[in-house]
Amino acid sequence: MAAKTNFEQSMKKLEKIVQELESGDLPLEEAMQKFEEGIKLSRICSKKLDETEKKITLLLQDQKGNVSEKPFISEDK
Amino acid sequence: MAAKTNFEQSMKKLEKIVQELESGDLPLEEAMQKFEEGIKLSRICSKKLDETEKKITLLLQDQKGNVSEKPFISEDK
Amino acid sequence: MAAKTNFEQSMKKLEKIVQELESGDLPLEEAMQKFEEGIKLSRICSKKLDETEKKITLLLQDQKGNVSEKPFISEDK
Amino acid sequence: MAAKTNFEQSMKKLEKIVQELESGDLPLEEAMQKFEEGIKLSRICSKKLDETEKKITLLLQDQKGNVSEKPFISEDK
Amino acid sequence: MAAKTNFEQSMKKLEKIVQELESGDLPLEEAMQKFEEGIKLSRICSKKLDETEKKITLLLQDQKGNVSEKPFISEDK
Amino acid sequence: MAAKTNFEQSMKKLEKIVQELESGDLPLEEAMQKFEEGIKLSRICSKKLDETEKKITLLLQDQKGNVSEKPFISEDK
Amino acid sequence: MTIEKHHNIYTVSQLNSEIKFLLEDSFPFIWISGEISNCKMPGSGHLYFTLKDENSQISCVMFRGQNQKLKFELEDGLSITGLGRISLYEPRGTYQLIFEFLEPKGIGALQIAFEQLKDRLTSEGLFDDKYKRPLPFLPQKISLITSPTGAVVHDILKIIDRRFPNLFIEIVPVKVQGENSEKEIVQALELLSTLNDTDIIIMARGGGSLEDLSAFNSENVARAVFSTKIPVVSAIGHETDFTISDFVADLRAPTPSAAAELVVPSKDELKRRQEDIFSKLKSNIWQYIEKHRYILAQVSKSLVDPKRKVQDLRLKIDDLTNRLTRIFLNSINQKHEQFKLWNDLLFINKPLSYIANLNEKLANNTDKLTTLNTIYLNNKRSLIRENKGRLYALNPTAILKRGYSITRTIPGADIVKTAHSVSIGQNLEVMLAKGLLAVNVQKITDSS
Repeated sequence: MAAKTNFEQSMKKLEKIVQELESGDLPLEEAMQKFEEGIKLSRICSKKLDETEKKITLLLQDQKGNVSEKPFISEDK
Repeated sequence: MAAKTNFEQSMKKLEKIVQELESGDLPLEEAMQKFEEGIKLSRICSKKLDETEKKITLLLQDQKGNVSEKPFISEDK
Repeated sequence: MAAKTNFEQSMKKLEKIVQELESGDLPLEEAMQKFEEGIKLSRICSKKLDETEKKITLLLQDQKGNVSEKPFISEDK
Repeated sequence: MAAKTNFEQSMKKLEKIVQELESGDLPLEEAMQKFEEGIKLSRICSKKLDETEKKITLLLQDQKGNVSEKPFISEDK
Repeated sequence: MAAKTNFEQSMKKLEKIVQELESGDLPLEEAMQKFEEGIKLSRICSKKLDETEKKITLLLQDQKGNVSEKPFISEDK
Repeated sequence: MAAKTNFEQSMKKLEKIVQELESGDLPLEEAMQKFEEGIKLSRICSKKLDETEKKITLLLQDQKGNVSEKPFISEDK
Repeated sequence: MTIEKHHNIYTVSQLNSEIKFLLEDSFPFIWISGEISNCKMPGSGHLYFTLKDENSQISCVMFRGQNQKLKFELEDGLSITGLGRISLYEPRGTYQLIFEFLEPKGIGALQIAFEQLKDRLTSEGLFDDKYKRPLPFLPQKISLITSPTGAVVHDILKIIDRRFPNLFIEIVPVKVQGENSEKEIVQALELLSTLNDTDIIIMARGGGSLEDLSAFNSENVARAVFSTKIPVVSAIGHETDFTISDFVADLRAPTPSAAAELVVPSKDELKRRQEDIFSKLKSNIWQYIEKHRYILAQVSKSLVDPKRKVQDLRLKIDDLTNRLTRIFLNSINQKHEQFKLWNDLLFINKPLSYIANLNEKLANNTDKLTTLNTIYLNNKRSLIRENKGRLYALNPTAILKRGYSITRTIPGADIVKTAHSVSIGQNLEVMLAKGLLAVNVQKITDSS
């Protein structure tokens, strides 16, 4: 699954692809391939971030039983 | 069970996690893992304190025959 | 016998526990244990104070050495 | 399939044909043949570009969940 | 078929016939034959040119029918 | 048939007859005969030319698809 | 005094030293009575005076530690009895009495007996601190050896009741003076010791003379107190009254009331103390919990939630994606432009111009061809026409116009040159200048 892909590795790959596209005049097919892979990586990374954010929200929600954006600050003030 | 975990050890771990997260250098997955563990530890500690408090209340109730909800904190301030 | 439990010793122990708890440096479990012990000691002390019934007797011994007890009636009452 | 043909090679061939046609020295049949080949190449290139554009649109559409006609160019200006 | 005849050769032959007819006093039958051949060649060449023109038109028509003139360029301007 | 008669030979014969008649030494019958033959030859040649012209007209007509009485001279002037 | 007659020559120091030894060894403690004179108390707080009788006097001192315990004021002329020891002050060769105890004179033999017993028991160790038993902090049963009547028992009970109402008090009634009192007290002590079910014994009696207190100064009572297994508090007389029992008891109370106070703690105080400590215990445990909750909250608060990181990464991804798309689209556009250029050029260079040229050339040739054809045919035709004209000009029948005619046979068309070459009835044709005649031979005339 997408979740299994290491996020940092995907980001690195994406960056590398962008650099490759930026640096050189790649043939159309190769450029297309790179672009496709880049978009996919971008989507994977985005998805991963979505999941992570969701998880964070759930975790914070779990703890309080209800959603709280700043969970601890409010308690002792 | 959560109760089996030593409170102090959990606190130590939590503190360590906080420091690690504060350093900010962790890869996303690791940071997430740490955060999750931190939340769990925080919850465990909180629960442990809750349990302890309950126990205290019960102990005090036993003695007095009636509940006394944290009567003294406010008294000596 | 109740007399075996020394009120003073219990109080001493209790005082020591209170001091230890005051420092706040005990691990939670130990603190809880101490507290429980404190509760017990406190209860023992309290009990100790109310244990004995009020009674005033006269201890008499006749010529033959027979010992007898009879209530003491205060003369001025 | 047309997709198998390398776009750049097709472009090169097309360029060469155009130059040959420009020189005007070709016999009719050859000129005709070249022109026909040029048309084919043009069609291949065009198709390839169309496919690429379609693919881009799909890729970008996929990512956003809705079609965006000017997806990135306009965004960062 | 007519298409098989090399156009340039036909043109050459036609020219030669014209020259022969111009230069000399040929007997009627021979002149007639030459003339006839000339007409035929003229017709073949004309036909060939017509066909070629038609073909070009068709090719162009085809090409226009599916080439899109300015797909992306216009978008970001 | 008359067509078989070589046009050029007929023309020669006709010329010869004309020359013989011009010499004036021929008896009437012979003269009459020559004359008549001359007439015939003249007719044959004329016919031949007519036929030829007709044929050409047909050829040109074939090419154009319609009859043109004065096909070439008038057309390109 | 006789020692000076010996041969031994002493130094003054040696002598004084030996005298000091002799004196102090011989009179370790003596009871002495006499009249006070020349009494002084310098700044040191030690009391200096002279003790004299009718014939003699001796220098005396009572050090501050001891004289503070005096229950009366020393003054010149006062007769006292005291306990002291002889001490020689070597540097000056003077000796003096160092008093430990002083009291006004007149107690007499009882007092001496008292002191003697006290000395004896002291040397026996009955008063040693090592034998003093600690009192129970909170006795549950108190045995009171006293007279069941009178103010003493009343006071004690009252005080105990006030301090700790729920105590078991057992009164062992005894005579506290006079005949049998000593015996009863001893019996009471022995009984309690035997029963051994009490926490503490108070021997109490009100104040009185030395004689009144004699039971409590008896050796029997002292030994009974000493051998009792239960801690004993003596509360005899007033504060200034000391008895042997006082010395041997585990604790001496100055008065019976004081004994009650000493033996019985205040219940209210204890309760308060217990409650105080209990509430402190509670407050401490809650504080402990609160402290740890606070620490936990602080630490938990510092638990950095990676949302910020996620947002940063989102921005980065957006940036990368934008760059990716922009670059890629640029490159595609470039390729598109390039393609369009070549495509346009291809169209511009389409071979239609060829066709036009070739068409023109073809038309040229074709025109030429047809023109040549026409010329050719016209030539031939005119040639024919010419010949035909010339032929017609030579037509042998031209003479007919001048009136000649030609007769020919039918058929055969043989020219008839002679008449007899024909036969009557033969059909002939006559060619005229214009027209033909068909004739029938009717007559033949031979002109020859």
